[in-house]
Amino acid sequence: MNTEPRQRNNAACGLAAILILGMLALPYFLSSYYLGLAIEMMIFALFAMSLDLLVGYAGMASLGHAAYFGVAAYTTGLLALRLGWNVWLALPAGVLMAALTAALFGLLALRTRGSYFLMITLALSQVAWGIAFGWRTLTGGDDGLPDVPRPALNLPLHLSWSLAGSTAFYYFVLVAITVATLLLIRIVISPFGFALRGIRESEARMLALGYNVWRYKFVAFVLAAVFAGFAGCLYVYYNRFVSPDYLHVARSAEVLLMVILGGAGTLIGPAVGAAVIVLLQNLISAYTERWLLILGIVYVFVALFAPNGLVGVFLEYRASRIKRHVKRLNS
Amino acid sequence: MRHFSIIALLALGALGASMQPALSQEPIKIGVMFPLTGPLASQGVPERDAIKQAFDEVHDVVAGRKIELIYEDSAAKPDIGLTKTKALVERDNVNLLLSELVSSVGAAMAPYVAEHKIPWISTVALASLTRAQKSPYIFRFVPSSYQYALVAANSGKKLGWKKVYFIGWNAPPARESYQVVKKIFGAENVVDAMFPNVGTTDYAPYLTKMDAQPADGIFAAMWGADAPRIVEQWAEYGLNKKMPIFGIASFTSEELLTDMPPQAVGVRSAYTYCGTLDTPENKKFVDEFKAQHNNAMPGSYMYMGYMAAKMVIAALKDINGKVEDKDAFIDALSKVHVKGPMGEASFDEHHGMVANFYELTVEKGADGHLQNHCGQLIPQVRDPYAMFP
Amino acid sequence: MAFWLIQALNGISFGMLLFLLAAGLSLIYGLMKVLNLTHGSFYLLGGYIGVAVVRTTGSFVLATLAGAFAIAVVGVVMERFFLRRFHLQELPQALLTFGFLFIFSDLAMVIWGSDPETMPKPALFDHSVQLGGFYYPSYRLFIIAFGLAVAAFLWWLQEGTRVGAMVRASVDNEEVARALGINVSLLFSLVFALGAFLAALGGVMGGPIVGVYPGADFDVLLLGFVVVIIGGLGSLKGALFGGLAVGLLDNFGKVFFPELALFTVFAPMALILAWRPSGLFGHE
Amino acid sequence: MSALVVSDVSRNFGGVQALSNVSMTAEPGERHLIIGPNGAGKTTLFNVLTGTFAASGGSVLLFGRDITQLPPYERARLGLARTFQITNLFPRLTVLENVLLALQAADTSAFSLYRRLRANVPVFRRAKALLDDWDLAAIAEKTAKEISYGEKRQVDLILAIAARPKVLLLDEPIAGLSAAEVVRVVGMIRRLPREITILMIEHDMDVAFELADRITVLHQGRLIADGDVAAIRNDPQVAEIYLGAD
Repeated sequence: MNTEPRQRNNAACGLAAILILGMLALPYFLSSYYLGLAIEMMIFALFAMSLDLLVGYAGMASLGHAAYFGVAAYTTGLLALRLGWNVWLALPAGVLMAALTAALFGLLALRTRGSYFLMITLALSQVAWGIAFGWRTLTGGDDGLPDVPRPALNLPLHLSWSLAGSTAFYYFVLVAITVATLLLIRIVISPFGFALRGIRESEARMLALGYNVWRYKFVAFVLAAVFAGFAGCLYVYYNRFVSPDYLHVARSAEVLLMVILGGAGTLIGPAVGAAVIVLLQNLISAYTERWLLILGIVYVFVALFAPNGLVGVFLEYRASRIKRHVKRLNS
Repeated sequence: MRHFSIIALLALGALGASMQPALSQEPIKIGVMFPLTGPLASQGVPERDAIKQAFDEVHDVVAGRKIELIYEDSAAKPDIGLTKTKALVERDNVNLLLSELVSSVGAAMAPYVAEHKIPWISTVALASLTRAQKSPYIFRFVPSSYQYALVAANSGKKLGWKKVYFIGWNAPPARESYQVVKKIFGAENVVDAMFPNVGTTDYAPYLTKMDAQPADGIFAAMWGADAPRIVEQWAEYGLNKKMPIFGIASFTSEELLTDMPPQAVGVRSAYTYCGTLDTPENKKFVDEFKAQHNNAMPGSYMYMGYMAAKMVIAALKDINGKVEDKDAFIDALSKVHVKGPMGEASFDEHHGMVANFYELTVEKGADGHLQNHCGQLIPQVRDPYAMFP
Repeated sequence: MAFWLIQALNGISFGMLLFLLAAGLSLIYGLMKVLNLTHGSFYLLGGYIGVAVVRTTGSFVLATLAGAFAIAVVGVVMERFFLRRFHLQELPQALLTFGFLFIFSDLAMVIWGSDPETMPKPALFDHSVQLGGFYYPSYRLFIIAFGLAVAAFLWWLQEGTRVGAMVRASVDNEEVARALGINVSLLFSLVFALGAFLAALGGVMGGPIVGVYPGADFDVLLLGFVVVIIGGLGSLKGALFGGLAVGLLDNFGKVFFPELALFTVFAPMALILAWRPSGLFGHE
Repeated sequence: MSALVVSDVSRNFGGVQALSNVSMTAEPGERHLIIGPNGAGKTTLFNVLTGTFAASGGSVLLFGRDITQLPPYERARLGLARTFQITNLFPRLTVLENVLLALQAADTSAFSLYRRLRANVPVFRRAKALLDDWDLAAIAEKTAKEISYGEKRQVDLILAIAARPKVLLLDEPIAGLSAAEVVRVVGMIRRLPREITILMIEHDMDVAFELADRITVLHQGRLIADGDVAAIRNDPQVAEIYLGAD
């Protein structure tokens, strides 16, 4: 009975190892375009996983998560472009700004619940979008900020590793995303992450048990923004520009769909959802103009046949197999 | 589990192998990206079609080499547009790009294109493409905002306007147009300048504000669905009886006229295309386009797509199809002169468009539909670099 | 003085259009707890059908009826065959209704192309009236009157009829309503159809002002959300006041802070929610 | 010192007076039953005691400490636990995880972001021991939404006592249970350590009279009787309410 989860852990570790090895080998197989696509998939995977902390674990569906992605991207982009800050300064500054924005928005948004929370996060993110769009002297308005430089990593001992090439940048992103993902996993399996699941299931009970629910939600809100901001910073370095689209509600909706499509509350699910949507958007459109239609049909089909998301289907299948297995052993 | 990983690695390998760059000999690949979905698809789709039309005329063969057009949808979003441009360049290995009309997408593309040294004939009216973001590989076959706004402002001045309003999109092309109007009329003579967002549905508050303090006329710098909408509401609020509109750039483009109310008769603009111009080249262009588009008239966007393609074809002919020699192609393109529906067009020393403009007035055609009356020709208009650096 | 009156009328007429849209959104949420993201598509498709009918028949009334009833049918189909399976499951609902938003938006593009369409005004209201030196389009006055009439009708439907009583009972407690022998599943379809009907009505009636164009579904959905959230989800009164509030905020925002368009709608929305977490007239 | 002192507590909802000037006291270790017809304000009283609703007036003392203004979670940390009238578990978590959450609330590591949950062996052991102790080990790995209604009520009770509260509020713990389940749950309540003060809302008079040391009767938001079992049995006003209500 007790060994079973451990076996599962071993399998998961094995899978993760294979995945990481495969990812490490990727630049030797893929052309620069597909490598770029892989970078994009990783960045959006992190973005979606950060939202999963809210949606899947704490049960707080946010429709304004792009705000933190965008605020961080603008901060990093502006500091790199205007003040020439290097990655070691500009990137943490972007993440910090995302955290501060989330702390401020969280104070307002956490007064609401459910659909109202969905909507107030939307409204707040649109306010942030309005600032990015309207404050032309700082943000460049509609056209955004082009020509953000791809950084060089200035390591100790005067080593400098230019990230201009796509392979070098790929490895940079791979390392960054891996570290961020490990941290997220750690958070999710910590007592804190466990308490978030409790809050998702029943806030009233958590209060009655003595949990300071607001504090947990607030920290989760800020943490989710930190990881979203980190993804946004990577994205600005990858694309080398920022525009108000980064924090538009359409992007928030997109990342929420990634989470649901892959399976909320599983962490791996949203990453899969992100990969699927990025792939679909880029591959279908090469063949047909009707990619919106196809994406829409995919959403409807997943909702109908995998209401708990793509990974949800897999988990249910495995659970049913284990049950059958146990039954067979018993008989 | 082990089996799975081996298969996965094999699959990855196969995927990689199939993605090696193809030997570039046979067809000339041209990447054509426009917004094909969303609000700006109303310009993006027909402009792409007009590009195709130009290549159809030569049966997709130039200097003995087949032309292959590869289409992508930018969705009018800069990051999507950039990713799609990368797909065209790095996946499809296109020889050149003939793309886009959205300024934010253009701004995001420019550094990438310059860095990867891919010739790009841009149909984005972004002044910076031949200024701050200038590159030998970027050509702009569309007037810059300064270029078209200057023609419009001068034409307005000629009408005897003294005091004017300016209303335009909260976006760079309209902002830059406002700079021009301010310069020509003097800041004190612009009663008010208003910048509603792209896609604003209700212009009533702005119109009522103008109504409260009339001026000689209104300069309007918004396009797509927003142009007929403001004209509709301008007429609704009776402003058509008080202040005429002078549309900047493609404000009265033919495809937008079908959605304008009858009161649009008399609305002026000054731009590079006039659908009713009686030249054999224009007749051919219009007839062909109408035949393929359910009898719809082509407008200025389609004209520019069509002509940009013709410029490319001419330059390719000049270098005998050897598009792999980028420097030769760029050189040929910068020197090419093509006689098209509106007369001759070429590129200036910064790779900006040089072409004929016409003063246009909306009128009722013989069939009862609205059309543009081709007024005064303003020949070979150049981008005013010196005046607006 | 007349200037302010006109500006207020502008805001109110726009607000009435928003009310048509938001009333359905709010009713559907109140009864089924579904945030229907396809609502913008109902508006768009209604508008397109209206334009098509008015082009062939020339009748505005016919166009309104055709658009609204056709979309009501679409609404019933969506509710019966799709949404019903996900009662109270927020996340699959979001995925499903968003999927339909994409599908309808692209289908509309296939059928009607990408050109913006403007709905011609009915001949009766195709003129302007003079109000203290200003011209004012009579169609906008008609919209205000029509919106108020719809509000009154919905009010009567909700407060004065048996169906309304059943809906209120189901909103309060679905279990109890079922136990009382109320056919809740039929009510769901009815209310969803009514919501779709109202949105499509908004599309046709709004056609002459706002226009019908690719992307209108998304624009309008966003504004609809703001309205129902300010007013309070599930409240008819909230949809009316929310619609008027957003219409006026938008209008005077454009007058006083033309640079900040939309900002003047979203910032107050966030503040209202922070002050009253379930909207002005909503209750948790 | 009294375990709980309620003085003059009122609560209104938009003009409706759900509780008016209720005062009562519970002594340490007391089994204190709260009865009254539907709408008497019993659950409202619990909600005011636990802080789910703020009191419109009056004060609540827990072992002499004024807790009237404290948020619910702080009251819980001071040793005030409750069960819910409508069972309120964590439906998609297993029963074991439900108990773990309850134990973790009192654990100092609760807010740790980085420690691994499963590595917290003592809490884990205590959770298992608790389930063993109450004969629920068999359902430990089932999710809370899978188990039977009777089991849910038992788990509800275990969550409330997991953190060893000083005062326990039970809101109709046996409502809707079968006869056999009632016996089991009442048995559980009897087994609870004597030092825990228990306030319990109950409809079933037989059960109430059997368990109670003291009974408080509420009617229409007012306290109308307070005393030991015999006193309440013989109170004419109480009899009238119950007969009248029937």
